[in-house]
Amino acid sequence: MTGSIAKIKQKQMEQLLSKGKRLDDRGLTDYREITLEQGIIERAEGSARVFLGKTEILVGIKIATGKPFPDTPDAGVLTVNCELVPLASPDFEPGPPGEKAIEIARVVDRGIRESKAIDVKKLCIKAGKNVFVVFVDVYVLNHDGNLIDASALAAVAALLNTKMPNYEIEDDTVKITQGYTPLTLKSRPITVTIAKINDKLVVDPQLKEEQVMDSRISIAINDEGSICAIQKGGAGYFTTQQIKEATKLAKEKAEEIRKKMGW
Amino acid sequence: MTGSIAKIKQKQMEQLLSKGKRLDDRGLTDYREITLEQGIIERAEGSARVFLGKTEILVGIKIATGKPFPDTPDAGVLTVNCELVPLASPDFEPGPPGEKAIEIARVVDRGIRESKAIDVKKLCIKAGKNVFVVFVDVYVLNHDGNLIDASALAAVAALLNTKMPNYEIEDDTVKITQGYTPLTLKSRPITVTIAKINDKLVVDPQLKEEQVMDSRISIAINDEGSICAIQKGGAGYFTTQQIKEATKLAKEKAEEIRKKMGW
Amino acid sequence: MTGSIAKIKQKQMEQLLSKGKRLDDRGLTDYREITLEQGIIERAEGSARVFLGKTEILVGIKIATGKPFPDTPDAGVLTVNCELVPLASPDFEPGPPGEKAIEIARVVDRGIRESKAIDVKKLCIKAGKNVFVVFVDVYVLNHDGNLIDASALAAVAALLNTKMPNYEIEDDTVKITQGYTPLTLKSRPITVTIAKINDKLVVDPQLKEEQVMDSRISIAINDEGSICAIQKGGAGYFTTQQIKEATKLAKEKAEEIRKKMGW
Amino acid sequence: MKKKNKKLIDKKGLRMDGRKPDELRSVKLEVGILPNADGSAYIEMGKNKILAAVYGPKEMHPKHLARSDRMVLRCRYHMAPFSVQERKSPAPSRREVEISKVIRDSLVPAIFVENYPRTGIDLFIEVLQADGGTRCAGITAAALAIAEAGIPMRDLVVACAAGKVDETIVLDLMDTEDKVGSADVPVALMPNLNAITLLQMDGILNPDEFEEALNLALKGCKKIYEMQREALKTKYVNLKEVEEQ
Amino acid sequence: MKKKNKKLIDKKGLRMDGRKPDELRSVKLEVGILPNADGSAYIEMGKNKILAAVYGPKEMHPKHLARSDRMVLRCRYHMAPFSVQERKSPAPSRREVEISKVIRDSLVPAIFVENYPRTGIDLFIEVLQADGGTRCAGITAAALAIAEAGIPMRDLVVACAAGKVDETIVLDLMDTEDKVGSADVPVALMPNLNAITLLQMDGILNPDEFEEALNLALKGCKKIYEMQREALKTKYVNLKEVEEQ
Amino acid sequence: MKKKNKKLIDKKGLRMDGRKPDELRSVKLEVGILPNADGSAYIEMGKNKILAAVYGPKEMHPKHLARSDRMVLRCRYHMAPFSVQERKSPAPSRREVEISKVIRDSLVPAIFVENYPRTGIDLFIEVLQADGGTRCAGITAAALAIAEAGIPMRDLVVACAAGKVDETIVLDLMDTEDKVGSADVPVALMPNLNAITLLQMDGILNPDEFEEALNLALKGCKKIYEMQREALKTKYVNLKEVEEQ
Repeated sequence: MTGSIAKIKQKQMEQLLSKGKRLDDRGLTDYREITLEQGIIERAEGSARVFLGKTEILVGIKIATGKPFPDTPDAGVLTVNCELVPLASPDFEPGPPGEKAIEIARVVDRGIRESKAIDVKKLCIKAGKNVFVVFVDVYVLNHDGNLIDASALAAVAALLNTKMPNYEIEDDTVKITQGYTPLTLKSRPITVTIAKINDKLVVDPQLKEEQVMDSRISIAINDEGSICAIQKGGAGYFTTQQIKEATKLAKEKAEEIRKKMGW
Repeated sequence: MTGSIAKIKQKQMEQLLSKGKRLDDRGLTDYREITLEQGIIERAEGSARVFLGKTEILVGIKIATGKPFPDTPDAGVLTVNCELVPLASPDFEPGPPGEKAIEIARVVDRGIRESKAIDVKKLCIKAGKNVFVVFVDVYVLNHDGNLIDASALAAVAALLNTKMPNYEIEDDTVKITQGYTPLTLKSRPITVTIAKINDKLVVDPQLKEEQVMDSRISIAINDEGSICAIQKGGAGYFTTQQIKEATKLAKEKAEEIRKKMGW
Repeated sequence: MTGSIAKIKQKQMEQLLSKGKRLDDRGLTDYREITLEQGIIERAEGSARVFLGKTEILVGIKIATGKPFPDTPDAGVLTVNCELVPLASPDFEPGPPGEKAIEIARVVDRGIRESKAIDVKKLCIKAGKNVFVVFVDVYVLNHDGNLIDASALAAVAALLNTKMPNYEIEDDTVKITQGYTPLTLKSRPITVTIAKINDKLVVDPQLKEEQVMDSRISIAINDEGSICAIQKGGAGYFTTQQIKEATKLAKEKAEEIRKKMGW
Repeated sequence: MKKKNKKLIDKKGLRMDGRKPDELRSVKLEVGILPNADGSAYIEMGKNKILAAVYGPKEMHPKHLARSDRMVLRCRYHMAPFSVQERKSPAPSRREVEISKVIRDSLVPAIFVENYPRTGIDLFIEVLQADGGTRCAGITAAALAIAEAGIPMRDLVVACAAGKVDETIVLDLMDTEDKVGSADVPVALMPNLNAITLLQMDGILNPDEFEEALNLALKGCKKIYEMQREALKTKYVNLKEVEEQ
Repeated sequence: MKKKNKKLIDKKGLRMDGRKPDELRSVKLEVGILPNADGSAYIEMGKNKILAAVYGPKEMHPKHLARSDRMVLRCRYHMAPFSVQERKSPAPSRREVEISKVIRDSLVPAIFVENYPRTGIDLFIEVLQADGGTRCAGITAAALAIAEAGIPMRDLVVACAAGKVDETIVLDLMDTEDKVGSADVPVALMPNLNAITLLQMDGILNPDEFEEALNLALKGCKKIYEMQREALKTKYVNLKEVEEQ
Repeated sequence: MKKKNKKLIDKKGLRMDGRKPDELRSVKLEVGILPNADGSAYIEMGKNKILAAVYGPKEMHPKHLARSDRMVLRCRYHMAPFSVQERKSPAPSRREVEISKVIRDSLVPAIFVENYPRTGIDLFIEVLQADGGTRCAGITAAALAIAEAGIPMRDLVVACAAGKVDETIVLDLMDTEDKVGSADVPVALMPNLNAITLLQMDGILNPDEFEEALNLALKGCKKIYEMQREALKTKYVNLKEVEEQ
């Protein structure tokens, strides 16, 4: 979008917002429609697909055995990776993850890790030797804004759908055996992103809104309603008052989604 | 070559071909002169140099010990790599192998692997622990077309020339000992490439022919005259009839080369 | 600097040099002021900062345990790396080390390695299994010429300041224990760089001199006054006579610096 | 490496998943499912699940890749990390680089590239789940994506493999048959021009077996072509319905 | 992973390094220390030792990164291999890529980027020694470097973290508190505009605790801002003295 | 690391391969052996087998590398994976990057680069088999390749090493002498201008030993220079014969 067209679009959007309206007729604090499917990739130990309006995210979980980190010998490993797959947008290019993909992966990771959703101690097979590695691969298939919330939601849904391989230890070697045991999550964090456009706070920005927003804040809320991760983004700022408003909004919207998901 | 010059060249070539002639006076199904030298790199466990007209390929074989792949614990490892060395052509640039080099390596690999030329079980030292790794490095030194056939031939010739290090197992560790044992090949696959230019099939295209060809097909033939690998390339097509003709031609030319090589 | 300005600068410098003078009033064989601080990075096992005029180099030493190289199972590992940190000069760009940084690292490495400053046998913990790895990271913080001498000096100073972790071997595993033991150096090589500008030899070229020099020669001198490494650089040449002069000069200047450093 | 231990064809002549030797796996095709792409398609073929999307025609970027006498097709075949048994690194493997090249070579003959000099189109094929024959299924979906993008084509392109397992020539090998069987012959076809645009072979076949496999693969291609046409028709009927509303 | 074994606050309510919960570590700021850079600053904050340098404004290179409606700020936050306990590879980690981005987003709001279209500035932050809170200390130094480079700013930017250790909300976490504590909230502020330009959180806080931590961090920012002003003043007094000689 | 166990000089004062201390290995030189290159040469020096090829002068690509006041020489010294005892990864090592640089610096003084502004030449040196002294042998071959490409030169460049093994100064060290010996001094010379364009040293030599080694290396250079001239003459005699046919 060239600068001048962007400015006209921004004007229109601002006029709408000043009346409490948005491009797609949503209210300022409404999410777009959320659709969730789990288990669609049978090859993966867990998977989920989330549509957030036209934004489409597929998350696949793979389980491998590996070595623990030296400083946490009795803990399994959680690895979150995000690919902005080039078929999802004319703006995505093939190649290793850039700063945008890395930010999404790290914000999703933080929500899961800090909420202690996964008990990493339970992923330990033999302290210092063998642990389970949980690969969370976030695959963006269509980009229409708010990739963080959709990715975080799909990641948790895929983990809820994950089956861990059974195993035996025989003469110091790990042997994977028949069958699976479900992975249990201790928390189901939900991340809510709020954009600031022309000094208004709007929930779940679509792509066109992201293109004109001042800044955004993403807040992950755990089962108890506490905050377990925050990320401010974008080349703008928030006032203290706006931060307070945003955290309140995030808590409400997270509860709403939690109810909808049945979590 | 700019588009217009290419078109004039193509015209000339097509006129020749319609009379059953080629730029260098060969018949449509004739190979250029093939020269083979073996053992010219004494440092390598095996080596061979092939001239196919002005195309020059050097293959060196290095043997190392390593770990088997987890899914084939009792099999050694074969690795084929191809470098389009920048001194071979103004079109080659330094850097990691691109799609052209990768295709050559993989087609050479397929011919050797699928013909079961190497008994990978015999490369196993201690199942699950130590195996021999056979590195086949294809080095293109001058590019005048048909790199696939010259590379495949040089690779087999270098393997026929390869000596495996002797070893002992002492207290679970592999010790390389004095002397060598020749590597025995169970098959000597020969790859024949046929280009389609103006609806004519020509064997062993030189560079100028490759620049105007519609497409090419490379067919590897094992000792018994069976097909053990095929690769179609180029932005054109073949009819079913042409494929049949090509496979017949490939079998004939492979036998001819096999005889010439004394294999 | 564009070509024409460079030529005017060069003329000025040459006129000065013909009178035995330099841009900053130094004599042809004078070093700029050298300042050395050791131990400024407490987190590192050793560190030193050298100012050579406005050139600023920080070297940090990290010690890790690792495996020896297969061909030297009873020797520790020395690794020198150089980063031309982009904040040091408008000409430095972020990214992996280029040829300039690699050359500095390798010349610094050679001075230390060839003078046998570090007894790598003493870095062996258990032959073939565990050794200490000494990481010497050369960090260029401001570039005003003669990075090689400043880097080599800072590297030796940082090694002189290095404390090795104590350890015990228990059931075949290495356990790092309390306390440290100083690393002792068997030699303190000093590297002297001499540039040739308009057929004059000048010691310790500053950046403006490097930009117009024909070539340079860097000579490392060990404690006994022997030469332990040489590197000629730059797109010019030296006569045999100039080489002899340069080695004599290098020996004198190295002794001078050695005295100044109290080494 | 091909192993021979498993029994791939039972006494009744049926395959592990109950198919007859010349039977295709179930195929599901959808056209136009990715809103941002200029053209897109989705294929399920057995347990394969693959997306293809096209962006373009557009100016080539970087410019030096443009060609003054034709459109350039760039193609990236890529597998999702979770599409296979052992997690695959998202960095392109040598296998993916080669397959990207042969897929490109299989599709270019169908496009009037000479009519659109200096332009480029980007084709992305993402394997979400792999079950043998992904390159063929990818080509079949990609041709639909190109068609949906409105890029003029001489013909569609459709692909299918045949091969040999337990001494029998079979159609459309699934993963285990591909790995344990003795030969695999992927083929791509422009069905109305009878032009073969992809042909590869792994394994060992004598010339007669090869011809049999090739013919069987071509038969498979023609069956899938009917489904391709159906999928395009469905798409445009749906489109028309939407427009008429 | 946060562990809870260590006692981070003693019976007197003091922290491991003797600080009170709302006490900053000692801060040392210097402006203009790298001769080649257009602007530079050095910060020590506890054991953190960090350099920041600015090159520009200048033409963007490569050109396609320039923007017709504003100045582009590029930012690289990087840790020296010897800055941490285990040697860090000099190649940028994912953590460094993310922090580079949030630091850039924290500084851009303070620069009149719209007044300098088509130009760019490069900001480099090098962590020579790390002790918790490097991104905040880096921002504080970077703002001074930008100011010294003469780039017109709406306001300075200053950053500080607060967090929770042993059930207490504390200011300016050092390394162990960051690793073993239960939450960390780094904040950047434009102090005269009262605008928060960086906000992140790790760990778990209920909404009240979060508000308390945010307010404490903002208090910390304001204290450090006074030191920033002092450092700039010192710089320009020195400069004046030099000029007057 | 230099080890001292092996006896490198026997009682008669001869080296492991029977050479006297001041004796060169057998050298074989061929000019113009790669048809596609603008200039090329092949050298065997003991067991070293090395190819050098030149492409150019030509327009620099990418353009921003061109220089308005001179020709740019790019140089890549590279070892084949099979050229050494343990297979070498084909990716350029730090050693190869450094040697590429010093080789370039050793050849540029011989070329009238100032006469061909904005152009570039690419020099590729491929070590097919390595046996100590590859950089010197590579330079000797490269100078012939540049000459064959018709690029005007002030002088040829020729290179040879001397060093110290078992307390003796020796000429032209082979692999074992290089690894086990106590010093190695590679030197490149423009023989008619008496100009040293490459000089490196590894190991320990006192100033007198160094001077002795340098002088011996220069003697070696002059001997090889005669062979270079011979090789060029042979090439052009052959060429004349071809033309006269």
